[in-house]
Amino acid sequence: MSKVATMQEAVRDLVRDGDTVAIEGFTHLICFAAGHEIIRQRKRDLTLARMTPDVIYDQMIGAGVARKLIFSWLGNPGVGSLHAVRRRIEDADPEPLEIEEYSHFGMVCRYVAGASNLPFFPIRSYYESDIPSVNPNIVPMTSPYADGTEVYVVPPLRPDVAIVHAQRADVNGDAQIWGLLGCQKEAAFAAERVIVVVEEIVDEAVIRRDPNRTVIPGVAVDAVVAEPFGCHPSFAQGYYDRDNAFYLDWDRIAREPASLDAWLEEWVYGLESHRDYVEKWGAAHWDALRPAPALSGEVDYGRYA
Amino acid sequence: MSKVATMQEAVRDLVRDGDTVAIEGFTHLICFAAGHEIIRQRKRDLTLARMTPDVIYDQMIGAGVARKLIFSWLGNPGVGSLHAVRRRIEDADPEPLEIEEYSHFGMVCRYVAGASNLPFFPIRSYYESDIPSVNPNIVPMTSPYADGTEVYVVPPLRPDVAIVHAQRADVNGDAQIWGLLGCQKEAAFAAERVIVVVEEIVDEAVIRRDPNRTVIPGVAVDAVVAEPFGCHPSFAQGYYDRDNAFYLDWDRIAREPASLDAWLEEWVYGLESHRDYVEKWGAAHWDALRPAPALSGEVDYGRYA
Amino acid sequence: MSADAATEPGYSASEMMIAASARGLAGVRNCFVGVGLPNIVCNLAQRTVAPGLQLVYESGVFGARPERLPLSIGDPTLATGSTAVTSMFELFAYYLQAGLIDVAFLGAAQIDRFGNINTTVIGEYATPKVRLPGSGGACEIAIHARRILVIMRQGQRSFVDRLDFRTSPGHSGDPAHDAARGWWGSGPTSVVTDLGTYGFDEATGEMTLATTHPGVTLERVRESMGWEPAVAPGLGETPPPTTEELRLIREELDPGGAYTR
Amino acid sequence: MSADAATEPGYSASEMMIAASARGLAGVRNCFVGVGLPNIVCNLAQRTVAPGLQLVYESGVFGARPERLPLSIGDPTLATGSTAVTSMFELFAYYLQAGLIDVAFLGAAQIDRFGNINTTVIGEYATPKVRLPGSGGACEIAIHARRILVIMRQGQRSFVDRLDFRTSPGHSGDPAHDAARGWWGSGPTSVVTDLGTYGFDEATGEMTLATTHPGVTLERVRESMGWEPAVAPGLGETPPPTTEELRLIREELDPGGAYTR
Repeated sequence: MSKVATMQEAVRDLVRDGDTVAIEGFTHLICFAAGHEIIRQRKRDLTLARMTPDVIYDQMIGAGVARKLIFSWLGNPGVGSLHAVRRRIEDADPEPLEIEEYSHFGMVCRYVAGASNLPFFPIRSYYESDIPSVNPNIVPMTSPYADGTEVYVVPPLRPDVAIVHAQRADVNGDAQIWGLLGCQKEAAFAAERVIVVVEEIVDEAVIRRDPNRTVIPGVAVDAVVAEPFGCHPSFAQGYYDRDNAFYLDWDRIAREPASLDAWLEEWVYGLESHRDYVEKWGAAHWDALRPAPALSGEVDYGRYA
Repeated sequence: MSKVATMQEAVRDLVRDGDTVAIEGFTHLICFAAGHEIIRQRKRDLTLARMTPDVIYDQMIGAGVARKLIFSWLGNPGVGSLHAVRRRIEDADPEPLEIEEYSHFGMVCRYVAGASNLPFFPIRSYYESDIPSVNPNIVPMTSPYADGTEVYVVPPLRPDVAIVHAQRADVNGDAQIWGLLGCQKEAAFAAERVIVVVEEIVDEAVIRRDPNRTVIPGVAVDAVVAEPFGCHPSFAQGYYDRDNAFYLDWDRIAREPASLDAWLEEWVYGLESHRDYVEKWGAAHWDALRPAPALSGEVDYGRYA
Repeated sequence: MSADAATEPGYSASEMMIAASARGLAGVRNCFVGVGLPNIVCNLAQRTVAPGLQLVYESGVFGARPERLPLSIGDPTLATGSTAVTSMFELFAYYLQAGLIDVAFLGAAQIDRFGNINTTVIGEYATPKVRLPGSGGACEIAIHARRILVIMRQGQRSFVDRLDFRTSPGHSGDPAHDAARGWWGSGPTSVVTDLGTYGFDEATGEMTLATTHPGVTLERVRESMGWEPAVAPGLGETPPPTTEELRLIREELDPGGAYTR
Repeated sequence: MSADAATEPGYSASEMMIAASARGLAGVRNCFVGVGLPNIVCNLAQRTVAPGLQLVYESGVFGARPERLPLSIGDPTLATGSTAVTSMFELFAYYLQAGLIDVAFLGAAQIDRFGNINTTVIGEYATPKVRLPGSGGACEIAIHARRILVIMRQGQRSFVDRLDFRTSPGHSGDPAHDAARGWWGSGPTSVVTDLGTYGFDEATGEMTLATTHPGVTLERVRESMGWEPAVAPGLGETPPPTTEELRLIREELDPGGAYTR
């Protein structure tokens, strides 16, 4: 049956104060539209998990939705710092932010453990690093076999809610992604509740024509939201480019609480929905971000009747 | 640089007596052509690893290439028994066969551990089963975290050689597969040496048009062999159907050593190469196995220049 | 010898088993399908009591729409047109081990009164009389699927007092222990044979005869198993296959009669 | 302050760093690329000393053919036309942890004489003066890539006697211990800065000045680091960027001069 919902409904019904929320997507397919709706609905005391908090979490943390951050790389990719997050960590301004820190592979393995219902996951990292000394969840373990190899293990990460953006899905939530895959599949399977946001909802037949392309099956999905340009200023491979200019602008906007608040007022609180956001940027902006086509070609699955 | 080789060269140069060899592929893409060449070159004392030994290992074990079998399900799928293997296990006829046995998930996790350079892999299986009592490699372990969950761990499986069949690859060995994926990717990354056999070698540009379709990258591959119909009587999705009639015939052929030897004489030793095998079956046979088309449709990666 | 034990004029023992099993899938969302009878059972249920049933195959297929009856669980007809094809690691880890599978079918060479299953050997493991296929995915399926249905013919050699080998765990006989296991599976919930249908007693975890198929006497059931079976109070009779169930089986699902004659 | 320390008429310090680093990739099969300078370095090497070089990005791309200079390691231009795009689990587990990565670049906020790297905090971890990005993939890259190249500007605050935090392990100072670690990485093999290039002493694992860039005095180098550097016997001068290297950098790789002016 159909799981289609509006972003307003999905965030209202599936994201609760105090939840651990993972909006995943490694540079690609970061669902800013969902982050903005969470800000708009003034959710509070969230624990935000993401490998790379990126500008979206700087906006959400600047807006005061979070009390804790779980991450592996804290920055504005290719630009510099996340100033709102740094103010919270360095100066407790306006309030402290609890952090729990891993390496990229550690975060990925936490999602894999969560997705696999495993109580721990082994990883050959953290050797002679200070990271385990500041994160007691990263513990050493010895192989029970003759080699006795030392590894570290990380615990499963099971978000209350995972929000992942895909290029397309059917009304059942069967979602297909191409281009960078990040750890969205693992985050979705690891989560208690899953919101899939897409550039377009397509007929189930489109999905079934290429089942190997399906990254997240509907069985793991609670809501499907159609939100074109929902990743901006992140990107959707084949649909629109990363808005690098905005990532650069954000460095300036976020440096001062006043300018950050003004931006949230104008671009989030001041708008009803992501549709308004898209309209406010204007058609010319979106046209400029649209890439020329680069088609995949087709493969033949064969009909066996 | 090009890794293209003939099956004869690839098996001669990369498969050595005493090796642990994994010809993987779950029902789909089982490379019979490689198995036949290994028989033809009279390799000896191999340890054969496969989740489902299938008819190919019944043929190889009947031909005397192996001293040991590592597996998780021992049968002729949808038909019944592997008689040559059973004679070795039940009656040591003509000689004993050492076995090492797991469940499907246990075998898959062994390949994942091998591919990931992990000394062990945790799995929530084998609880209150007799399997660990007959396989000392399956050992219990307790989660180091507060939950103290009990799991079992399995050791990495690192074949000396993995042989995987794909629909297509470029000359560098970048291989693309669609339809059932089994554990080929994991087996290939886990192996010391990798032979990729394909229905067709395609231009690198074909691979690069759809990079998400690439299952095994050339960096992990030692030889690329073009062998159309190389999976028969197994199948290649979109290229030809499974020859279920042969799987049924094999039940009869393998029941008696004499008829099995006669079959090997006629269809393996008596032929120079898989090309002869294809010719011997005849064009009508292959036409009958060809499915009607069922195209995947295309996706757009976008050109970002 | 019990091959056609329950055969009445009009339908075969297999057809009775298929119909009775399919009814057990009413309203189910997804089911781990085995080859052979379970495959026909699931396809029948999809056309009758469980229209929304998603077929899952351990070969890595979710939401299959087979255009023909597959001989194996890896048939190419399962991938074409399915919802998702995934690596076997992901199927077993993210779907099965993570608890997303509602129902799974298991077969058995031997089963005991607590639903423990042997698919490994007859005789001693090291020197088997008969070497069986082994676990395949059965061991983890028995542990992680939320409901386990067994479909098999019964007889003195298959319904045994003592297994030669326990491949897949059933009930322990101690429900408190079962509850504390922390896995979803924890024993079959029903068994359908050529003679009748069985549930498992909440208090004892023991297989309990629920219904006998039309024309099958309780004595006949008793003679066809290796222990004295518990019998449900008010033992009923299995409703025979309906005309529509038989039509679907014979005309659409197994026209060749490979599995059902 | 050392931003243009090595600037000679004709090219910038960054251009010198890029050219010197690119030459270190001669003949390399594949390289884990970071954003910024390493990205330009690898693209330059591909066009000069390592035509077969495969670019690998931790974002999950193998064999990238970027049509433009990516601002981030997740730029869409990296996926289009690449050899393979994979999940980050597979990239870190099957490629990096399994030892398939030949060379990787690491940057650092602080580095010590043994090549240990800090990208986490300046000051105390709990009460940092400056909160840096953290590990990202650096910790496991340092452990598993078969060769680690560091490219960074040097100064009293970045070349330190004592790290505030060890994010990624370098050499231990005890080569016997390093050899016994059983990982491939085990410390950088070279460091290229705006002042010169460094290797690491086989016997001591200590960073050793190999060449100074044209116009840079040894004193200048000494003033720009937090410890007394070991100097290779017969200290040489880094060959300046060639006309062709400069042309490629300026016309093809960074026409805007974002990274190199």
